[in-house]
Amino acid sequence: MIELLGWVPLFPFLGFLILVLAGERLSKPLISWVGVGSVAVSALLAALIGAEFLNGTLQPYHLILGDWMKVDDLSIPFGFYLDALSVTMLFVVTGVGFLIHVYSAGFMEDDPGYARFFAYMNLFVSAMLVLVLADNLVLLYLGWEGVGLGSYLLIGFWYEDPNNGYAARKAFVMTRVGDTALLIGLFLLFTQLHTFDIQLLMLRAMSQWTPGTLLPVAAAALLLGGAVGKSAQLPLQSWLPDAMAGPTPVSALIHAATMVTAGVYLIARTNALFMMAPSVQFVVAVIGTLTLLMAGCSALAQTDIKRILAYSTISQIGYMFLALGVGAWSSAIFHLLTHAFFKALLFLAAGTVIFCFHHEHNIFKMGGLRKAMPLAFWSFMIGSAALSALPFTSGFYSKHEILLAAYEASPVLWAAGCFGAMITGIYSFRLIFVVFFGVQSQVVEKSLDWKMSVPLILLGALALFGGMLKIPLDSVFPVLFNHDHTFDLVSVITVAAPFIGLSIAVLYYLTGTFSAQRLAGSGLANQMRIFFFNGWGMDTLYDTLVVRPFKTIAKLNKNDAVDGIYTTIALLGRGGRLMLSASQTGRIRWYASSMALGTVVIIAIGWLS
Amino acid sequence: MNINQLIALAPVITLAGTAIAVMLGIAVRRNFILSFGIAAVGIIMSLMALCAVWRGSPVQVTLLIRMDVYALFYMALLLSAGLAVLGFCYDYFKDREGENEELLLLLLTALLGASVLVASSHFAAFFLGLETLSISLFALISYPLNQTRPLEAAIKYLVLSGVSSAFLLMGMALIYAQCGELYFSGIGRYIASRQDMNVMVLSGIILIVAGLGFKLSLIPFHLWTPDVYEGAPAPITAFIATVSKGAVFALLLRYFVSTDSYAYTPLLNVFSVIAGLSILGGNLLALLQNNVKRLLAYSSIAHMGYLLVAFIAGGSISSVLVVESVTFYLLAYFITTIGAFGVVSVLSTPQTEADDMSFYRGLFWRRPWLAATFTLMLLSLAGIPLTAGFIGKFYIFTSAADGRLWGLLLAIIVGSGLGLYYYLRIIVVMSMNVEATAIKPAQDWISAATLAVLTILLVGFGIYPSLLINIIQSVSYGMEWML
Amino acid sequence: MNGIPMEHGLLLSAALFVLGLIGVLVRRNLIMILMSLEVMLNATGLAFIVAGSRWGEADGQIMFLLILTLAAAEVGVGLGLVLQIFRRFHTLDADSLNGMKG
Amino acid sequence: MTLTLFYITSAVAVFATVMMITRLNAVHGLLYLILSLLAVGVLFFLLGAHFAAVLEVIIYAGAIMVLFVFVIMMLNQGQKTIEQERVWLQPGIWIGPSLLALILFVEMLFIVVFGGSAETGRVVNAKQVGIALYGPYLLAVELASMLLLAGLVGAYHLGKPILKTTKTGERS
Amino acid sequence: MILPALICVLLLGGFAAWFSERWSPEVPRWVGIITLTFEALLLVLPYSWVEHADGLSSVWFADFYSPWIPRFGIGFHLAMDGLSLLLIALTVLLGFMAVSSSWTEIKCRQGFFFFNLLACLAGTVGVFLAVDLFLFFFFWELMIIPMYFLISIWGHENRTYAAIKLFIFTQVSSLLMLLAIVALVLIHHKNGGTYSFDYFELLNTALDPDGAFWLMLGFFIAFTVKLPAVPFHTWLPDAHTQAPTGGSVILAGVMLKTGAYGLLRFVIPLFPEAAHQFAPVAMTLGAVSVLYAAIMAFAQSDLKRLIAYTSVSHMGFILLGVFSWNLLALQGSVITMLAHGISASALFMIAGALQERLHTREMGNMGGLWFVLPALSALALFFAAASLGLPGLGNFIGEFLVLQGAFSVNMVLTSVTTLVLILAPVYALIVMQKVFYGPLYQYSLLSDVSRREWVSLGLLVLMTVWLGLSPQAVLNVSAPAMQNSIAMER
Repeated sequence: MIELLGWVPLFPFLGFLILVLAGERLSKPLISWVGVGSVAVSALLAALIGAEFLNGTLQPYHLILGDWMKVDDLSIPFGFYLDALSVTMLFVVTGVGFLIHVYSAGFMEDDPGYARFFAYMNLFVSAMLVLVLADNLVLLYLGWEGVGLGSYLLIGFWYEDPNNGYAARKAFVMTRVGDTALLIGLFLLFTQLHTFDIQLLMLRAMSQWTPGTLLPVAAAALLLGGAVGKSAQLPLQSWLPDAMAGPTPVSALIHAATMVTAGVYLIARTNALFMMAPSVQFVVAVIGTLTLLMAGCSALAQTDIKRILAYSTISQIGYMFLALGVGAWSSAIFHLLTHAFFKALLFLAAGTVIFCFHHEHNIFKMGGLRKAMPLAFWSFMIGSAALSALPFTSGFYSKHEILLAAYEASPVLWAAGCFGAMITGIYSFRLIFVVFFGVQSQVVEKSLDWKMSVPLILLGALALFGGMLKIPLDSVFPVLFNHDHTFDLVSVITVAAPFIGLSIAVLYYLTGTFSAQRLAGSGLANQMRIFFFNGWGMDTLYDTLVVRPFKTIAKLNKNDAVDGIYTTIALLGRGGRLMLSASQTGRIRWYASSMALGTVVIIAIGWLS
Repeated sequence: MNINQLIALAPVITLAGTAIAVMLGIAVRRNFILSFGIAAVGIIMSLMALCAVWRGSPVQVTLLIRMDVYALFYMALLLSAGLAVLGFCYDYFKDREGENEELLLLLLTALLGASVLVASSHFAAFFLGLETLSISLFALISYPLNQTRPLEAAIKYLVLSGVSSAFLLMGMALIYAQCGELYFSGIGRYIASRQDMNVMVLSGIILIVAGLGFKLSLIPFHLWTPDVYEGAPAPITAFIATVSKGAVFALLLRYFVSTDSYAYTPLLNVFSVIAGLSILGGNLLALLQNNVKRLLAYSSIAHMGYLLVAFIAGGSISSVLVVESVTFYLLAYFITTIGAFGVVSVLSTPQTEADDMSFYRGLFWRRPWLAATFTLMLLSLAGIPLTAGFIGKFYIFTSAADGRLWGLLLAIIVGSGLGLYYYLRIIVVMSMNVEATAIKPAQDWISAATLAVLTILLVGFGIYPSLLINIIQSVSYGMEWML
Repeated sequence: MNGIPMEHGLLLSAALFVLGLIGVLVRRNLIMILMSLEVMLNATGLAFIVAGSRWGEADGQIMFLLILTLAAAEVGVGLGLVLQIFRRFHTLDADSLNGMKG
Repeated sequence: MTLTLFYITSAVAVFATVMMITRLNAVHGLLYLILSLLAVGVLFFLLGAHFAAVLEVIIYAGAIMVLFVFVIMMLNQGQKTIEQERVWLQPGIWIGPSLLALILFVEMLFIVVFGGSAETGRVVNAKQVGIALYGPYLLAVELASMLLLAGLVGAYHLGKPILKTTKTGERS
Repeated sequence: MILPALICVLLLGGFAAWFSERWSPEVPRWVGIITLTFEALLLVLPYSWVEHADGLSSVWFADFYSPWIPRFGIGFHLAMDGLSLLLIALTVLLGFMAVSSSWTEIKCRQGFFFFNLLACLAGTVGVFLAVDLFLFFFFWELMIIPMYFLISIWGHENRTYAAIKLFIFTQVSSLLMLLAIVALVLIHHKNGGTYSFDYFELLNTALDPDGAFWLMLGFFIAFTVKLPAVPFHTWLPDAHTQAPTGGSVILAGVMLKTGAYGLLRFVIPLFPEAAHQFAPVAMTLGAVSVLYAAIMAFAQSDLKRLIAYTSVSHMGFILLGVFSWNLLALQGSVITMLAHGISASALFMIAGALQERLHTREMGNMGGLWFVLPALSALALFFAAASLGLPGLGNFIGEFLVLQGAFSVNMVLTSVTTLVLILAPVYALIVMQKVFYGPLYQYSLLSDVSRREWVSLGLLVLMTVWLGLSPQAVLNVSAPAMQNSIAMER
């Protein structure tokens, strides 16, 4: 079975090709059969392969399909590499991906670009699978850029609105900033180590480089750049909230479950390199911490249901980075896995709300939906519980591990993480209380069909019980510490933090004991709210520092200053002609004078030289 | 004078005899076609005589004239050019009122002067040839008496030519006063026998250069050029541009090589300044010119500058390459210039001279063959491959690079860039889309045939120049042998 | 040998030459221009005679003879032109003959 | 003696030429020109070129100048032209060209002075000239005849009256 | 004999097209197709020699020599190696594209148009084959004339300016090259006593360092003008904007490659030391071109002008790659040449198709075209992705190899150049946004991609993907030539 690994990314790609070539000429059911079916086959295959692998010796499986390019000592194959890490990712991508595809079949039913949507989705899944399976960094980069393209296409799916296009471009360009760093990192690695094969690269790095020296630090830092861009971490995070312009399933798949975690995957994949660069690894942790705090605060101030979730995604990936930074590799991946479940669940549930509410995004225009939309409500409850890491949900296991590991590394990081967990509790339940409790203001018009409800139920189950999954990630990662804080203060605080948040949310948004309006009404707090709302002003910052100067310079120079050189030469020529032409007076005497003068001059020249 | 010398002079004598025959013909009966026939046959006979005496060359005929391969080749070139111009003259003048037979006579005397000029080995022949040419040109330029421009052009040319002749003669007199020789080789002996430069000889040569610079329309002796080109009838302009300049340049080169004047290095500086100025100035002047004849006049200034660069290289490289370069370039220049003015001449009517750019608007679609010919001529002037002009430019580059004249080469490059602009402007105008207008019926068969031959030669020498190069090489070696 | 230094003869020739040149450059009457031209040509003839006299050869005089020929021919054609110009332009002003320029 | 005569004649020649180029009336100018030519003729004699001296007087001062006289008479330039000439010959017009010519003269002065000195005055009589003319210079004579033929034909053509029937094809 | 035939077929076909106009204005384009088909068949023959070449060295597949101007040792010498083969193949492919895109666009004087088109291709093929420097220069100049006519007769509103600018830029720079060629030959003559313009003879000319530098500069300027690289690039946007689509295709796809070809074939092999010393400057120029043009492209509002600037940007990679002078970078340059030829041509064809339908190139007057032209938009998206360097497509391979090769030579410069990966999507996606996305602007009744356009653009899509996923076939063909070039230096 495992030999069929190459087919896993191929099926979605075939689906993409069929949908692109046939397009909207196919009937809708056929489109959904192709679009969903290709991912389903892929998921089935992945499940079988994964099962076979996990039941086996856990020896990594290396599949080479052929050469891509071979020049001099550079040799890049189309090679896939399967180990516990890729298997985890494979499950996430195909499994969650499949569910979201099913959901989409319902969600997008009325859209005129149905085939186009599934084509893009399939392309994305295919690229993502290449990303996680690639055995070398260039192939990984192919997938990496492929998912970027998919993301771009899907964010801008509803192209009539220029804002969507803007968001799509922003997403692509900002992640491209990171990608560029990644590519330079690739160049550096190859120039020094003469291979792109990830495993070989790690081996050579360990044998040829001294930890902490410039080379590993530089290489790791450049890879980190790539990861930061793709995973929307500080300082390249601001594209993700805008990316919510895409259809909601897209947000669930790309901007929650899979693509944005590619950075985490990359760092985990090249962990050996990061361990040789402790300073960079520490930076990873710091970035993660800062991001989780910053995004959490921003989530507090949002009113758009999807943007809340988007900031929460940034924040959760911040946790993963924190984990990576402190060396809790498997915890990071574990959180990646659980996060994929519950965040996909949350997005899809939000999608149903939006779907039934005529694309209304503002949570304050909703309310009291608990009764009208029970499935959505319960999905949200489960998702939010997992998100806030309430005990016995999947999120609890993963986040708990991370925080404890952070404590090992640095109590400050841990404290920040706990604070973040509290904020998570606040914003996630604020969302629920505002949307599902209170007075119902609008009538729900549509009902859900099975295509949308079944995935919700399944994901709900995974979000609840996903924590039980045991994936032998230790076969991939070095185990650095074994913690057994079974019941000490740290553990208690860690567990308690989200509950504090929950309580605050209850007080402010459910019982109305305190008024959020009043809190926000005061000057400083209001400014804080606006500050948080705007994502800490990062957009404005980039706009003033980079975007606008760039545009201004570009527009100023639209006619190409270099051309000015040639225009000047041409002008000089014209001027010279005018002068000379004026000498052609048509008068004999003047002409004769010129001859005389010429003679005088050339005699002088003849003598003087 | 013995019989051998007389035979060697056969081409010149034939030419002179033809002139007299035409005169007598006019006296007997005025008939343009008849006179044209006599003139054409005479030139052809003269050309045949050239071939006949080629084998026996070199022959020194008194001190004045030396019929060597160089002279014979250039005579052939000049006579061929004269024949082509004669063809254009026929179509140009056949429908015009007035007595046009004398034109042919004057053309013959002009050719005679030019032929003597290239064969001269003595100041007297040099001077007489030049002046016979000039005097004939005065009348030729002003030939259409019923228009004002030719008159204006002629008087300008006459006065300025007189001044330049005076400079030239003064130069000769100074050299004679110092050397006591009028014979080129004698002067060469004098120069070779002295280690130091004599100021009087040097200045004499400079004055001669000033005189010839006028004929070659080199800056700063160039101001007459556009006016005369514009004023003269198109075929005569072609004649001035080619025969007159070509003969003078050939003589200049011959003079310098045979008198060893290259030894006077200050002269090279003088020439460098003149050449640089001519290249840049000529091209700049032509830049936005809307009168095609004036434009070609300015471009001819630049071309003489290019030619001069190869000439200057003679100061440091073997004269074989220089003669070869100059000869090839001149030949290409002859073909091209005659062709270009031929087109102008064909387009002109007795009422109007086709020299304004507007005449050429959409020519490509009205008279494609004519336009194609003109385009090729212009491309050749610009030195674009496929045409003889390119090989010519290549020769100039080669000799100049061999002589390490980097500054002048740079000037050529800049000049070529400028040149391209105005040549292309004409081509652009010709390829513009216009509604079909009344087409002048093409009945100028002689001109058409001449243009066809010129075009074939232009492209032929551009693609396969080897044949011509072989001939020219024998010419340049013949020149070498003379020393 | 009559003791006239060649330099003096040549200097006189140069003086006449330059005077002729001034005439050409300054006068606007075409006939005067032609006359000045004659002065210039005559000056060069003088130079040849001086040089011939130095070497005691006939060449100088022969050159003078040829210059004379040129002068005659040039004056012939030149005056013919002047006549035509006067008929057509009704002036002998050289400066007004500037129909072509630029 | 000869030297003195030379200088006096030279002075006359220069004076006559100066007068010629400054005259307002063309006929006056012509007369001064003839004077100048005659003076040069004397100089030729002094320099030992007797044949040339005679030619100068007969052909130059005689024949060629007569042509001028004819033309001036034909054109019948009156008082009006003299007034016009007066206007034309302002000092401002003189300065530039004269300076230029002066520089040229200075240059020639240097040329002549630095060119080396020599004596002149070897007599070359008419016979010698004749022998040379019909010996080595035979071709020159023939060519001169062709030159004159060209001049003749040119002058003949230019001397024709304007064709009245033709409309002048003028362009702006 | 196949090598001269490659040139002659195109030339004769051109004349045939010209004269066939007498029958009907539709005939010339068919003549063009037939000629190109014949040419393609001819090309297959030498390609089959690649495997069976016993007589010749593995580097040079074919060779043709005939004396031409013996006076200067000039011969009609043609030879083909892998590089020439690839570029000629590209020329033929894009020849088809040019004919296809001119199919309905050219409405007057079709015969002369197709004559010029084919003559231009003939000149280009000549450039790629000539191994006599004089002959090379001959073709080099020759290919410009028909291009000049293509622009000045069938171009758009400002065609005269553009055509003359193109001509003057290339002519002046090529005269510098002619000067360098002549000087080189003269030095060779001084050393050995014989004139020769033969490439293989001149390869071993002993030069003093100073002289070599100036000679190299002469060649370099000519080629960088054609390439073009900043600061000699300004003719290109004008020429591209004004040219008819077929002209743009040839210009961007093939003609710019002659500059790159010249750098690869002549500059470095002839003057290895000088080129080596000059490499930092040249690489910097390449990097500046890449970045500067990318910024310029973003600022444009004229679609064709924008694409033109992207061409400058992409060709900068080649300059960078060639002067890095290692196998990776060279092979990358080769791939970039092909991939850029294909993708830029395709973009120009799309721009041309839009202009044919909308009668504007101004992006401000477009918008929302996806709604009415989904297929064309999708194709545009594909080629925009290719030109922003998406992995899996041809351009990426080239850029990646070039940058990887250059990185080992100059780390900092290459890293800076890599920043173009950020700028490329900025300009590529702005096109998508302004033209195809957003609300529909005015137009409603437009016909989407015709069958002819499907075939031609589809072929280009396939080629791009093929180059992106399986570049090895191409790399293998060019490898011996590139290895040979590198070996020459050592």
